[in-house]
Parts: sequence; C-alpha cells; structure tokens
Amino acid sequence: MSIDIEAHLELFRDMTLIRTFELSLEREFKKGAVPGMLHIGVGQEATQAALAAHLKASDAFFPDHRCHGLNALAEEKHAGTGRRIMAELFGRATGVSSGKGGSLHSANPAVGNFGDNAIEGSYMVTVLGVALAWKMRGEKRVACCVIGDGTVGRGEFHESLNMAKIWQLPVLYACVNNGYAISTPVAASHASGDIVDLARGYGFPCVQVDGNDIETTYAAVQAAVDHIRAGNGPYFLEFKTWRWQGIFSGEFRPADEVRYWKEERDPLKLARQALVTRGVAAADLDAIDAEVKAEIEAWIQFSKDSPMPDPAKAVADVYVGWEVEPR
Amino acid sequence: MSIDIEAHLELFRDMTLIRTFELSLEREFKKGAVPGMLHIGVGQEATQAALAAHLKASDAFFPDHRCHGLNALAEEKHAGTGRRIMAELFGRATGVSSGKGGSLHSANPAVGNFGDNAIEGSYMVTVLGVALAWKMRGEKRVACCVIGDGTVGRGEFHESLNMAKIWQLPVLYACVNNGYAISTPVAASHASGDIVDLARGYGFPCVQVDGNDIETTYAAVQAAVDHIRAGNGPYFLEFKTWRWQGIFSGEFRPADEVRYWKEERDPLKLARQALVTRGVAAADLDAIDAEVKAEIEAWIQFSKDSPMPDPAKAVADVYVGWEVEPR
Amino acid sequence: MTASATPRIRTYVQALNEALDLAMDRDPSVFLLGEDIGQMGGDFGVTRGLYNKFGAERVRDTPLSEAAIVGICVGSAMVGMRPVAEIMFADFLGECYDQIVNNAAKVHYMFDGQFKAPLVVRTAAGGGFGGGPHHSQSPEGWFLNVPGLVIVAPATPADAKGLLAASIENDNPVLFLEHKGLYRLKGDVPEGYYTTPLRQAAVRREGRDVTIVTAMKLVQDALAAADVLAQEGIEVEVVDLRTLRPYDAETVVESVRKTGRAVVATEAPKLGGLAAELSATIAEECFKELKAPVLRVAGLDTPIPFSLPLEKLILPGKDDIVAGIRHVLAARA
Amino acid sequence: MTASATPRIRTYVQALNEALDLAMDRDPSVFLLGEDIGQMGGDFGVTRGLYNKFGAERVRDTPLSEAAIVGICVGSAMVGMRPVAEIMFADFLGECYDQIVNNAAKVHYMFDGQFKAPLVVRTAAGGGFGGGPHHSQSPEGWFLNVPGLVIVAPATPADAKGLLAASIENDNPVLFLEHKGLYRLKGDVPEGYYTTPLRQAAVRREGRDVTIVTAMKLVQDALAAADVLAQEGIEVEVVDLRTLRPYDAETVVESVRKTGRAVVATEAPKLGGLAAELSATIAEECFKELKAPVLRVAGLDTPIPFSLPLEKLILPGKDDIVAGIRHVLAARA
Ligand SMILES: Cc1ncc(C[n+]2csc(CCOP(=O)(O)OP(=O)(O)O)c2C)c(N)n1
Ligand SMILES: Cc1ncc(C[n+]2csc(CCOP(=O)(O)OP(=O)(O)O)c2C)c(N)n1
Ligand SMILES: [Mg+2]
Ligand SMILES: [Mg+2]
Repeated sequence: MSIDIEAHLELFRDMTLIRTFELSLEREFKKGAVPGMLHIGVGQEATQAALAAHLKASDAFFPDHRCHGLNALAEEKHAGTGRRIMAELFGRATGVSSGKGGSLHSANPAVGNFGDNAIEGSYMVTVLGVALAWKMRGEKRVACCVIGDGTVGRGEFHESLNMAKIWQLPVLYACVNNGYAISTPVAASHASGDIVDLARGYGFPCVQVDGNDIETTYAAVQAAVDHIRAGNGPYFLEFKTWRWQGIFSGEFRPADEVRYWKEERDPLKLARQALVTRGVAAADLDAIDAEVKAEIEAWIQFSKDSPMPDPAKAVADVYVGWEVEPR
Repeated sequence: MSIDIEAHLELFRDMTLIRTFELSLEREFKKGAVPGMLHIGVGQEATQAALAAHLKASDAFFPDHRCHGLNALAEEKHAGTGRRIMAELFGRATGVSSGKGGSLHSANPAVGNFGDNAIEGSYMVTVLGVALAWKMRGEKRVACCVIGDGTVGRGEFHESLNMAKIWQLPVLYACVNNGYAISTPVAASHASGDIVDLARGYGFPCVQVDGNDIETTYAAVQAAVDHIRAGNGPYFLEFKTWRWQGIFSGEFRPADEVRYWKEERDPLKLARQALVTRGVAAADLDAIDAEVKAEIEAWIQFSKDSPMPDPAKAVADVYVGWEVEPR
Repeated sequence: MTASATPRIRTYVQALNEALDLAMDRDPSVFLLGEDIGQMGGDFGVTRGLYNKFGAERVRDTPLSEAAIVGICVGSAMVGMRPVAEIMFADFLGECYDQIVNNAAKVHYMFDGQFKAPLVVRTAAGGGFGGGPHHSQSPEGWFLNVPGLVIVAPATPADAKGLLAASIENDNPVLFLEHKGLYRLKGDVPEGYYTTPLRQAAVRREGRDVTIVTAMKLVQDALAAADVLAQEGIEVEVVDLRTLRPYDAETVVESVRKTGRAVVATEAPKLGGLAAELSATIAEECFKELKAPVLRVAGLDTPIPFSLPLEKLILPGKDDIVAGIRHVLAARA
Repeated sequence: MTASATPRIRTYVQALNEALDLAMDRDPSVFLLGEDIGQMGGDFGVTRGLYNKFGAERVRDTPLSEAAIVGICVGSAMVGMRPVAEIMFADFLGECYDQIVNNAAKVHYMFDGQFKAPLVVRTAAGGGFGGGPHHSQSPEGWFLNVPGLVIVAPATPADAKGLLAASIENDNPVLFLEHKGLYRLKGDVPEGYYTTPLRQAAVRREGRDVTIVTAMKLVQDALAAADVLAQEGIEVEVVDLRTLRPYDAETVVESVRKTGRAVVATEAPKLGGLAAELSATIAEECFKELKAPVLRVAGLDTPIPFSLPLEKLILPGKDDIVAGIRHVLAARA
C-alpha cells in the first residue's frame, strides 16, 4: 500500500506546513502577539494532512482546538492561501472569522471548515445535523468531526454515535488519541485507553491506526471517506498519536516517553525517511522546508500588517436582521 | 438453579402486590383521584420483585417512573408497610415525600429509596456519587439505578458507565428493556436493540436476562449484587421484558405481540405455573392474591383519608436553614 | 390577519399543528424532530397527522437525546435546513442548554455571520396540572440573559399559529414556549398561512388606569382579572409580550407612560426572571410617569410541588393579579 | 475577621487554595473533583499542592464529563459528603445545567427535606483576556431564576477565602463564581480558618451621593471609578453583593435610600440578568427616595468576541461606571 510519489511529497509538504505554522505561531504567542489560549498540533501532522487530503471543499469538518494546520491546509487547497487562518489567530479583520473567533472559533464554510466549538465535544452532535441535511437532500458529502481522546468523556459521544448509526449518517469521526487530556492520561479517563473499544458497540466500522505514519493515515482516511461517500453510513477512525505540547507549554510526561515519540515516532522525520528511501533527494525535501518556512513568515507578516476588526463588528451579527445597540 | 420454595412464594406474593398496586392505582387515576401523569409497571413485576428481594435498606436505588411497585416493596420490607408510596401518589401529607413529589419523585432513604428524577436518566450520574461516597468510606453497599431502554439514549449513559468503570464503583445498572420508549421501538432508537451491546465496551460484566421469569431475574440480581458487594466494581443487567401499558393508556403495538406477552409471557402467570408445578396448591396462591388485594385497598383508603399537605410545606425546604416568603 | 365574519374556532394545539403543516407545505427545508412526534403525534398532539402526510424523513422520531436533538437542529440549519424540534417538556431544556446557549445562539456571531441557525425549539412549559417539579417549570428566565437567542411565547390560538410560522421563517434560533395550560384553549384562528410579527407585543385590552404586562397563560388570567376590575370601574390595559427576547419595550413603556401604574406577571419566580427585567425597564423608562412602584406578581421562590393544593399556592393566577392591581392602585402618587 | 497589624498579602488564587486546604483539614467529608485538579493543580492553580497533601482519593481528576461531575456532587452530598467540584470555565456550565438546576437545586425540596445537597461548584467566570465566546462568559444570569440554588461571587482575596469556606460549610448547593480577572489580585488575607457569611453584601466604600451595586471584578472597577469621582467631590457608595442568590436586598435598599441614586453594574448583558433584578428591586423598594432612574451598566447584548479591541467594546469597565454615575447624577430629581 504505497502512495504515488507526487502525493507522498505533497503530504510531506503539508505536514511541514503544519509543523512550521504551529511552531511559528507558538513563538509569536510567547512574544504576546497572539492573544487568548493556544493549543498546537505539533506531533499530529500526519492525521491532519491525511484529512486535508481527502476532504473536499463540499464536505464539512469540525476541527478541534489543535487543528490550525488542518484549517490552514483546507484554506490553501480550496481558497489559495492559508494566511487567513493565521490572521484569525492574531484577531485581525482579515481572519476567516474577522477576528471574532480566534484559535477556537475559526470557520470558513467555503472550504468545508465548519468551525471549532470550544466546548469540547459539543460539535459531536452538531455534525449529525450537517450529515442529516446532506442525506435528506441526497448529497454525497462527508461530515467529519475531529475529537481528542479527552473529549470522548462527554455524553454527546454516545448520543452522536448512536444517532449516526440509527440514521446511517455520513459522519466521519476522526478521533485523535494523543494519550492525554491536558494532564490526564487516557487510561485514567476512560474505561479503555483504546477509544475504538468504546465506539465499537454502535455497530459501524471502527478502525484504529498508527497516527504518525502518513501512508497509514492517508490510506485509512481514504477508506473511511470511500465508505461514507458510498452511502454506507458512519465510520470511526482512531489515530494513535502523541502531542509535543505538554500542559500548555510545560512538560509532565515521562522522559523516555517524550524521547520515544519525538525521536522515533516524529511523523515528519518518518515521512522524510520514507521519501528518501523512495529515492527523493534530501536537498529536495530541504527546499520544500525552506519554501514553507518563507510562506508561513509571510502569513505572520500579513497578519501583523492587517488591521484590527472594525469596531462595528462588535455588535454585528448577533441576530440576523436585527440590530444590537452599541455602547 | 431453583430458589427455595419460601422465597419463591414470597416473590410471587411481591409480584402480585405490584400488579395489584398498579391496576388499582390506574383505576383511581382514571377516576381522577390521582393527579399528574401515570406510568405503571404491569408486566415488569419480575424485575422489580427481584431487585426488592436483594437490595437492603442500607443500599440505595434510584427508581424509574414505573417503579411504584419496587418503591412499595422496599417500604414494606424495611418500614413495615407500603402505603406511604400510595399516599404520595395521591399527593397526601402521609406520602413518603409529603405529597411534594408524587409518582415521579417519591423517596425514602431509610428504606434505600433515593427517589426518581423525572428527567429520565439524569440519575445515571447521580448514582455515581452515592457509590463513590460509599467506596471512599469503605462501606460495602450497592447503589442501583433502574433505567428504561429509552433512557439509554441520554448522553449520561456514557458518562456514567465510563466513570463507574474507571473508579470501580459499586453501581448496579438495572436496565428494563421493555421494547419501547413511549411509542418508539428500541431498535429505532438505538444502534442495537440489545442494550448490553452498548454497555459491553466499558469492560465490566453486562448480562442480559429474561425479565419475565422470576427465578431468572432473582438469580441474576443475586449474582450482580454479590459481585458488587465483593468490591468488584459495576455490573450491568438488562432485563428483556414488556410493559402492558401502551402509550399512556392506548395500545399501539401489533396484536400478536400484545397477545404473546400478555398470554405467554405474563410474569405472574409464569410464576404461578412454576409454583403449581412445584406442588403449591392453587388455593394457596389465590389466598395470597386475596390478601394482597385487601391490603392494597386499605392503602388506597388510607391515602384518601389522609389530609392534604400543610400549606406551609409549599415554601418549606427550598433552602436548608433559610426561609422563603409565602404569598 | 383580519377577523373573519364567522369565527373559525380551533384549539391552540390545532393552531400549532396548522402552522407546522402549512410551513412544511411551503418550504421543503422545514422538517420536524423530537421524541414520539411521528405516528404518535407528540405528547400533546401538536404534530398529529404530519407523519402520515409528510413521512418519516420530515417528521423524525428521535431517541431520548435532547442534546443531540438541538445539535442536529444547529448543524442542519447551518447548511440551509429549517428544523423544528420538539422538546417534550420545557424542564428538559437543561439537557440541551449548552447546545442552545453556546451553539445555536452564538454560531452566527462567533463565525462572523458565515452561518445562520434558523431553528425552532418548541416545548411545553408551565404548570398547574400536578406535573411536579420536573414537568411544570417556566424556563424563560434561564435563557433571558442569552444574546443571540429569540424567545417566543404565544398566549392565544391565533398567535400560536402566526408566531410559530413567523418563528420558522425567522433566520434566528427561536425557543418557542407553549404553555400546557393553553393547549386546549379555543379561539378564532384564521385560515391559511400567515405570520404574526416577532418582537411586537399585543395590547389585548385597552385601559387607562393601570397596565399589566405578561405572557402565556397569565395573559388569560390577566384578561379575567381585568373583567373583574372593570365591574368596579377600573380600566386595566393588558399587554401580551408575545416575544420575550428581544422584546417590545416600546409598547410596554408607551402603555405605562399612559396609565402611570404597572403590574408585571410571570408564572416563574420573581427573583431574576422576566418579571425583574420588565419591572426594571418600566421603572427606568417611565421614571417620571410612574405613580406607584411596579409590582411583580410571580411564582413563589420554590420548585413546583406535586400536590395540587401546594402547587396552587406556588403559582400565581387571576386572584393574585387582581390583588396586585389593587395594591398598585392603592399607592398614592 | 479583623485587620491584622501587618497585612498578610496573598493572591485570590492563594486565598481560594487556603480555604480548600483548611476545609479539607477540618472535615474529612470534603473532597474535590474536576478536570486536571490533581497533580496539575487545576487550570488556574487553585488546587495546587492539595493532591500531594490529601491524595488522589480526595483530589480526584475526572474525565471531560461535566454532567457526571455535578451528578457525583449531588449523589455524594445526598449521603453526607461535601464535594467541591471545579468546572474549568463557567461557560461549560451549560453541560451540567440540568444537574445543577433540576437535581442539585431541587433535591432538598422535592423529596420533602429528606436529602440535602451541600455541594460547591467552583468555576472561572468572566472575560477580558481574549478568551472568546466560550471562555469568557458571566453565567450568573443563567441561574438567577432557580430557587434552591445559592450563587456566591467573591470580589477580594479575603472574601475568596472566607466565602469559599462558608460555601463548603453551607448545607445548600452553591455555585461559586471566581472571576478570572481577579485570580492574580492581591490583598490582605487573614491566617487560619474563617468564614465570611453568605447573603451579606459588603459596603466597600461609603458615600452619600450615589450607590453602585455590583459584584466580582467590577467591584474593583467601581472602587477605581469612585476614586476618580472623589477628586471631583462626588462620594460614591460601593456595594459588593458577594452572594448573588438569594441576595442581601436590605443592604442595597438601605444604601440607595440614603443616596437616592443608583447604578448597578454587571459584566453580563443587561437584558434579563442580575442588573435587571437589582434595578427592579431598587426601583420597587426605593420608589420614594430615588431621584433619578436606576442605570444599568452592563455588557453589550452580544456573545463575547475574541479580538481584544472588540472584547473591550463589549465588556464594561471603570470608564463606563464613571460615565454611568455621572449620568445618574445629572438627572434632576
Ligand atoms: C466541555 C469542555 N470541558 C473542558 C474543556 C477544557 N479543555 C480544553 S482542551 C481539554 C483537553 C482535551 O483533551 P483531548 O480531547 O484529548 O485533546 P488534546 O488537547 O489532547 O488534543 C480540556 C479539558 C473544554 N474546552 N470543554
Ligand atoms: C430527559 C427526558 N426526556 C424525555 C422524557 C419524557 N419521557 C418520559 S418516559 C419516556 C420514555 C422512557 O422510555 P423507557 O426508558 O424505555 O421507559 P418505559 O416507559 O418504556 O418504561 C419519555 C420520553 C423525560 N421524562 N425525560
Ligand atoms: Mg488528548
Ligand atoms: Mg421502555
């Protein structure tokens, strides 16, 4: 099960973009240029790149709080550039949500991004509605929600999987099991550290995959999306992975665990090795890297150069058609 | 697996009491003597009698909306008479909740009855707290919640089973699968018509039993309670049964289904047959029947003769220690 | 709507049913979901017949999954549907509170207008029938402080139909409160499709001595109270709020400026509810004209007990309104 | 508590931590539960050190199961424990709304006093830091119309400690709101265990010209506003409500009867929130004494946007309070 080399290179590039986006963002956050809270997706690039590769602009995905990378890729692929995701994080008028949403609420339905909901897991039931509408209208689209292992604690997990099954809805559950919810290990939170164990009872395909190997995640998402588009109902994917970010910025996990994941299971390093094995020159990969770095810096500059939102935005769009009094 | 004859007779008597309680209550309800809404447990006597037989006054159970019978038996066994459950349904001062609760909120912690919560399923998470307290204090008690098949739709089902498992709490889930939630068939509501399929992923014992055979339910509850008391954590029992009450009072289910359950699977009829087979004289069973009927009529009379609650009760006990203004 | 020559008498339930029926006829994006709303027609019969007419796709029975019911509303509305959910009893809104408050009410604003949430959550509110603490509450106070949400609460059969149709047409999320004590109320209900504007209170009865501002079932009690007082020559103006958020403060203020006295009445408790909002706004806006303090007639500050005589003590009714009006009239300017 | 000779300066977070620590020392039935409150010490550090001191049994990390967290509080409280839950952000109360409103607040009443629910749900409320629509809300309005519930909201480090200890001791369910903008505030915090009485407002500053009634972070803004106005000879009386439900109307009314003018201030929106309740009660009770309409200074009627300049427009602060007071003073009697 080998992807063609073009696709493989593109996935490498996309993962590099996520890594660079997140690390540059974190740098700016630490400088105080990015307000609010920040959760970054470093270490989880292979799941996000695979999702971005298979979801179309006409599909829908509900990203979670670590999905800046997925969001940016969807923008790039379907709207030409990902810089409006960066600008959103800076709270600027040029952001996808005009700065009103930030990291936790950036959406752009034109590229399939239906927005995060910072009440973790609440969109597990929202996604059902999108999927139902499409099914009722006979549209062969996929509605995806990205959830963390911790998020699985919410009761909505049950309501969602159950109803997706009884109505055979085109829902893709992309569960990113990175082993922890903030500081809490998955096995301390859940009856099983393998989320598929909790999902399987609902009677639709539940597949656990290595979330750090891009070839595996790519193929797994492909299979899931094919199943759903063919009208076969929901599909649950659990990506076993690990996040480089600890508790916000502090590390709390055992040193050997950290070493293992960062050195032996780094999805970018693995992808690079695979490509080199396939005969790609290291210099070509370095060139991709450099190109992406320049691109991201340009996005940051664009964000910084962008104006703050128009004050009128503060009271705009509370109600459709009705005004709210400003101060 | 045969129960001793004394116990078997007592269970027969308890089931007869539930049947009589419910039918007499329904009669009074139709006459307008009982306010509010009414859900009766006819057809489900074997599950309730078995629970009442094994739960001690020092255990806790959260009854559901069809558990008048279980509630009354707990009163009888641990407080001498069940008539205060009847009085509660009549909204009288002598009711277990002084008439403030009614059918859906009658409680008496002295007999282990922790009260229904008419928000179906909400007590699936309340029961965790009771169980946790006991576990923390080293008390070997069982905390039971009775839930219907429909109630399983609530997200709290997931939160509850998951946490009961991770903390190994002494919770007995008694799921009464009577095939319908109001008018909705279980298979239309759930990914599986067998609730154990949804429960098994949590990794503790989940057992499905014939809910209409008292010997089976008795043994199943025994096994569950033994497991829990021994400190082995939660246990899930699914009773496959059927309720005689349709949608409130109307029938909507297929005629052959109705006939099957009422004629071939009536738990009382089955128990009577088993006892007769074991050599009990029919006349003895008739005597039990007559005695129970007289008892229930006395409870109804007691209820009717009881005063309405003192008006001061209307504003009492909103806050502990603080008064609320009357009108 | 204009009054027809021969009144067309329908119950509040029938009026709601007509609104759903006609809205579904007009607009294929309207669909219904909720517990037992299909073949059974809902706990109170509001959806009766619609399953047979529109089929299981558009009249969908759901599990007891209230969070999912509202989540499905939001998601489907985000992609152009117009879902109408039934939450069997308003007391169960607690289970979908997050979806209503943090999702439905914010999805338009927080994503910069890119999504709309044109959904309606219908639910049966109010007490008076021995339903006890979990089947009798008036929940508008739970949602009154939530920007982005619309709360609609009809008091008559004609309004039930027109306001429900308007709520379905409206592009905002609407919490639609149907009082159980009104379901069997009969009144003239115009034929065919019509909408009654949101955010417009109705002056149900004109009067110059005192204004009573209320909603839902208490509108009927206020009208009855006005009848009683009319026999003593007291003219009560009855304002039916109809939309509770955002509401028509102008009509309220205009009325009180005229009468100089006001009673506000809600079934929900006084502390922190709609009655407080109305009293505050009247006092702030009619400071010069008010001849007496605004009086709140409201439910007592307790859960709602099961036993009927206790429940009757807790919930306000016609007599409390009469007493309240007398009290306000007794106060000297 | 009495002022000590040398002030003992602690942050609001430290004060809360001390209250938990001392309460757990005194009473073995007190235990804590919530997300990441153990080794990590909670998102804001309020439980820091307690896991090491009291162990995993009494300082329990939970899954992201907010309904279960509060359900566990109610159940364990029913059998004599005194649970203190942390809900990481107040915005997440929507997920356990049912448990708080229909279970915790009613369990004592609906079962005729047979159970008590002495639990505390602590949570981080308020905005001002770019948290966006789901991490910045002031939720007191969501719960104000709920009989049976107590809402406590300290504005100073000393009160944070004393009110939290009192809330844990109290036999009722308490929703305990900690404003994120206060967590780092420092103040004199008495040593050792003490309680600050619930249902008693504090007059933070005396003044004869105008009363401002408020709570939480806005108390600090009101004091700053009073400083500004004092330079012009305007004497502002600042009332810190401290307990929001049931609240100390007497202190509020007494103050306004004295000053004749009132501003009420909340971070939450004006419509249907605490500000409405206060304005209504003041207007009803001080009808004769009021020289000008009560003015509500409040958050705008919108969700809370992420971008800082927008958020600043939405939320009220010192300048809005100053302007509000000037407005109220300008009005002639
Ligand atoms: C309902 C809810 N509870 C708690 C939080 C606070 N919170 C934000 S992220 C997070 C951990 C989520 O863990 P997981 O789903 O595993 O995602 P990860 O951060 O590991 O990617 C928590 C508890 C929240 N945002 N929403
Ligand atoms: C949360 C909630 N949703 C809906 C209801 C209304 N309701 C009461 S009983 C019931 C059906 C319950 O079905 P099931 O659990 O199977 O119990 P059964 O009546 O069949 O014994 C419903 C929907 C409720 N009380 N609470
Ligand atoms: Mg995780
Ligand atoms: Mg059932």
